[in-house]
Amino acid sequence: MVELTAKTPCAGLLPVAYGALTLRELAVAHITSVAPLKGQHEAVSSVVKSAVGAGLPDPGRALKGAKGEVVWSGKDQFFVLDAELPKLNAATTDQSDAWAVVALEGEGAAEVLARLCPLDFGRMDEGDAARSLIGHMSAVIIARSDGYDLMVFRSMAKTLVHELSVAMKGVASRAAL
Amino acid sequence: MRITCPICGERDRREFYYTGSDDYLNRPEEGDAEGMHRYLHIRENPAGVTKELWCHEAGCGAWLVVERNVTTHEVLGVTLASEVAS
Amino acid sequence: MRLETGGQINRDKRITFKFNGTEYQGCEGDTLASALLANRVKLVARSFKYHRPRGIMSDGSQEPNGLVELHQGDQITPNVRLTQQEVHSGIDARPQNYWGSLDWDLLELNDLLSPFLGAGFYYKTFMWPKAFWEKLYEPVIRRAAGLGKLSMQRNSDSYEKAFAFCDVLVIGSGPAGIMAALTAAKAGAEVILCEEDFRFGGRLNSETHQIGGKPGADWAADKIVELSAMENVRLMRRTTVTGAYDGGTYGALERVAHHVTDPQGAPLECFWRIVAKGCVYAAGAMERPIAFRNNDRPGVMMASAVRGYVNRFGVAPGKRVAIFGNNDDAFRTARDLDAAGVRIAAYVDTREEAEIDGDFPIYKGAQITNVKGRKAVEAVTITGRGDVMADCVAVSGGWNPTVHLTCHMNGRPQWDENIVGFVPRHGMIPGMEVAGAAKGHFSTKACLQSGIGSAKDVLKSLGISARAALTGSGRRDVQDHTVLGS
Amino acid sequence: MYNAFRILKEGLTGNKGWGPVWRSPEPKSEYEIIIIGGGGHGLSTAYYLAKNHGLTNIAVLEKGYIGSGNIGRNTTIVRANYFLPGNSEFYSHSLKLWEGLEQELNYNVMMSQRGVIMLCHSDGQRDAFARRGNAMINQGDDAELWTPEQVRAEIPYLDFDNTRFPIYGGLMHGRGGSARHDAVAWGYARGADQLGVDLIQNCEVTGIDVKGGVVQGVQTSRGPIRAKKVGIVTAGRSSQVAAMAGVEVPIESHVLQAFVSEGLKPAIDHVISYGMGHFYISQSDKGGLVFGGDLDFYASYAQRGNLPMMEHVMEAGMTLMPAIGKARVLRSWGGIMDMTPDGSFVIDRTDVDGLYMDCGWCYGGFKAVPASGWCMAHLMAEDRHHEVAQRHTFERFRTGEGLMDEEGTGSQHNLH
Repeated sequence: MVELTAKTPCAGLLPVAYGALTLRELAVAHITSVAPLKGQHEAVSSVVKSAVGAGLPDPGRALKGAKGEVVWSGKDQFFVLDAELPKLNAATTDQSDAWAVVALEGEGAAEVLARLCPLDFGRMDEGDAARSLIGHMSAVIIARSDGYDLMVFRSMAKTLVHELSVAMKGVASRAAL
Repeated sequence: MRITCPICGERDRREFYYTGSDDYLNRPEEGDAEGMHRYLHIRENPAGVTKELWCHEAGCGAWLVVERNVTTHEVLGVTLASEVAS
Repeated sequence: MRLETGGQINRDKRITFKFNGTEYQGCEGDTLASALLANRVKLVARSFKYHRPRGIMSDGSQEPNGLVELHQGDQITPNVRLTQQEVHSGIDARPQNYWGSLDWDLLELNDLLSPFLGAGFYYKTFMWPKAFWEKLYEPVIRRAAGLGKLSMQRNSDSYEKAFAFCDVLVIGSGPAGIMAALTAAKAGAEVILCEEDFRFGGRLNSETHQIGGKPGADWAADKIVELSAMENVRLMRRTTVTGAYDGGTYGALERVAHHVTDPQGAPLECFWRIVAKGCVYAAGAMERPIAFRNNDRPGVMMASAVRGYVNRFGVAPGKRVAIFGNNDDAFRTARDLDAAGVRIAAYVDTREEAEIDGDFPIYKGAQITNVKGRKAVEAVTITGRGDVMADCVAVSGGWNPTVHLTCHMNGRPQWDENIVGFVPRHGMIPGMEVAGAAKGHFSTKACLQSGIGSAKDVLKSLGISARAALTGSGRRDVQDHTVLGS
Repeated sequence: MYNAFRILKEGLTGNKGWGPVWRSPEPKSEYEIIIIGGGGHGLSTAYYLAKNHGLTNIAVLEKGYIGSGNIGRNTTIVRANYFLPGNSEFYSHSLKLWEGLEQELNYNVMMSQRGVIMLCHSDGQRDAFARRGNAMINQGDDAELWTPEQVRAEIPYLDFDNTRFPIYGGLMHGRGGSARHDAVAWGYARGADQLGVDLIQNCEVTGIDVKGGVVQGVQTSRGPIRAKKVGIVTAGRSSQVAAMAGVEVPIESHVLQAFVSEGLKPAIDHVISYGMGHFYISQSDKGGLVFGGDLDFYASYAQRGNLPMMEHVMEAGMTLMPAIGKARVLRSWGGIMDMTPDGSFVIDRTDVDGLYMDCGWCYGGFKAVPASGWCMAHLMAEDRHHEVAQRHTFERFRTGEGLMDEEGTGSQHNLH
């Protein structure tokens, strides 16, 4: 049997830094998409809470628990990060390794994203989550204290890093003008 | 153009995909050939306020009924299609 | 010709640049246009069709003549306005649209043939023999058409796009724009102030008005300092708002690095999509030319531009300036030229009853009917007087509000008999209030008041009270101000 | 008569002999035929009614001025590179009319057969283009399948190293090209006027009089006008005008933007289209790069578009043609497109006797101007379809038979 080498989506691409801005890959052990069946939102939320330490958040929010994080990821849909889940009354899909997850941090992170994403980042607080576009890529965006966690499909990792690097370079080099 | 998604709030038009008149919510009975023709093809196409189906494709994924003045591009109201249909 | 004193330029910082193969020196704070005028360069371009000699006519983005090519190789950039491009070392500006040289353009022949090349002549001929259109006529026409040229190589410069959001977008930073921005910002609104020029202040930089006992340019600079200290204000200079779109979205092009020799990795330009809940449009006005024979000769300029070059750049566009106007505004040019020691060869006013006083020849109820000289103005013909020697003509036909952006959503401006010009109608762009000269208010005082008033109107529509003091700098605070509006 | 001698003579005598190019008559109380809409199609319909069928008691009613609709704002492309029977013979006929238009109208519409090339980026697309090219040749039109090397030799400034859209060649249609759009309107208007047609501008139709299922005339902003036959040729406003007679049509009106750069020396010789990026470009005789892309993708009557599609068009252009990056856009505009479910047009009778429609041109109306008028005039004069437009009925949507879906995207208005 051939031994395959496990590689993260951004292996060899990250980290990068421009001025005070940094971009690094985040290791997420598991990503599970959870879409509660009709009428099961509350029940699913309490099971998720016992497993993760956080229940299903309101739309546009992410909740951190002791074992992982639950991120709103669309209409009636959530991503459970890191934690493993018991059986739920929900449509669940294992999406581990299907997403490239990066952290954009440092002074000017919102300015970098403003070059790629049509969201008003001035209105996003820590723990807010949004679905939107990064360039032409569908993305999950989570606001953190010092920047943003960004998720796009794994196949687009290289494009994500490229687009963000160009934007970071643009923002960083403006300061020098 | 800005559209206020009932779930995500006000967003840029580029996050949404347009499908057409909300006629598409009223599928005719099986076998109603004339009804199917009208459903697929005939449009009132008013030069004023109309209702359309949009999908918040690059956002939460919800299907929306958007009431819009197509002469001014003013968005007058947005409802989840699931609420309209049920 | 550079004057001994005056202007908002740094005379200690000399910059060497090239135009049409010759090296010249300018100062920091110059545009290519002001630097060329300082070096007494008159002929800068050839006209599109008849290849008539053309000189610099204006002092801003409205410049129709002074278009040049910059840079080399794949970075060749056509149709750059001399009046907008800041001087920096290493610029090699090349004229466009001539066959031979700028001085001796063989296609000047077209000018002699102009009776046969009237508007639309090509619809009436070139039909026989049929094959000749594509084989002969069209290729010749195509070669003659167009101004600048593309390198047709892959453009290696970098550009970017970005989104920005605000409560109030203020377009233009003259007296109206500055007051609008201050009013909105002090009420706690998030403000973006866009200015096309590299210096905030609009016409205040080009006039000698005093505001609050200070020169207008200094007053503007002080207010900009005040605005820049506020966290809810974003100042964007070198940024032209290019379009108004649905839902309060505006397109704006920021020239990020055109003013430096080495961008150091920064993009040359950034295209902004600004989403604004409300907007104060204070883009000012443009001076109208007057039609007379040969009014396109190098040296015939807008009167406002002539005094703009004197006041802002310390440059006299001519040694003997003839002034031709039909309104009181033209007199400012005479006053400023006089103060700067520039000789006024003739002051010509179409009005018999005009009240003008000065130590220069004044012709009331008269007109300039012709200009002598081909590559530069040599004399003007004045009714009832004949020819008078002059090397520059300052023309003032009154002012037109800059209404363009307000028309982007199919609205039509309305005629205002008082200013004999078009002004925007209310509501042409949803959420936009028009202020200052763009609305037909031409006095500085009226502009200041109009800026405050328009900002208050916008704030009111957003539910923000204009009297509320700025209580916080965070964005959440701004949102909370909506409660103050009740 | 327009010719070089006249220009010379007028030039020597102070250009005082030129008069208005067409009359501005008061509307009469009755005409044999009324054409609603003074755009390209309406004017050519009136011209050919007079020229081919000897009917001159005709009024063209135009709400605005001649040239104020899509004929005055389009990307001026002329081509006959369609694939499906129906469209194929129609556009072939149109191109032949274009080729003689200047001599026919004694007006230089600056028809320029500089070649239209459609680029392909995959084996599948190249095969489809080969098939299309064969269909064009069978129709009697010209087509040439260019290799990547031929494309590189002719159009060296394309991005041949683009990994996403590698250039696998293209389908060259040498007789295609562009024409001066305003001149087409003016030429047909002058031609129709000289044959006795009344062109009535600033005359808005506010109602269509129907009695017992038969058209009687129209109500206008300049009073009622009676007519035996009425033709609706109103493009994006087809639904509203048809509704005045109680006629429902399979049309949704959408906005399509186009762009022009500042004037530049000759750089782009052909009309180049790059379907995978929904981008096409040509350079006008005046020097402006004229280009466009896809619909804005929402119903609209606003004659203006928005930034997302504008940005998309610019990005698509830069993807395949990075050499145009230094050109500055001078202006942009939006036209209202009468989109049918299958993307093909309608020239047909309506359920009202004597009321005819010429509509559903989607975003391809300009190249059809001569044949559209020719066929609409034929239908209105002879009351039977012209042979090259007989498939373009309303009925095809009801029966599903003979739909002409060139793009193969199915029956949906906004997808064509």
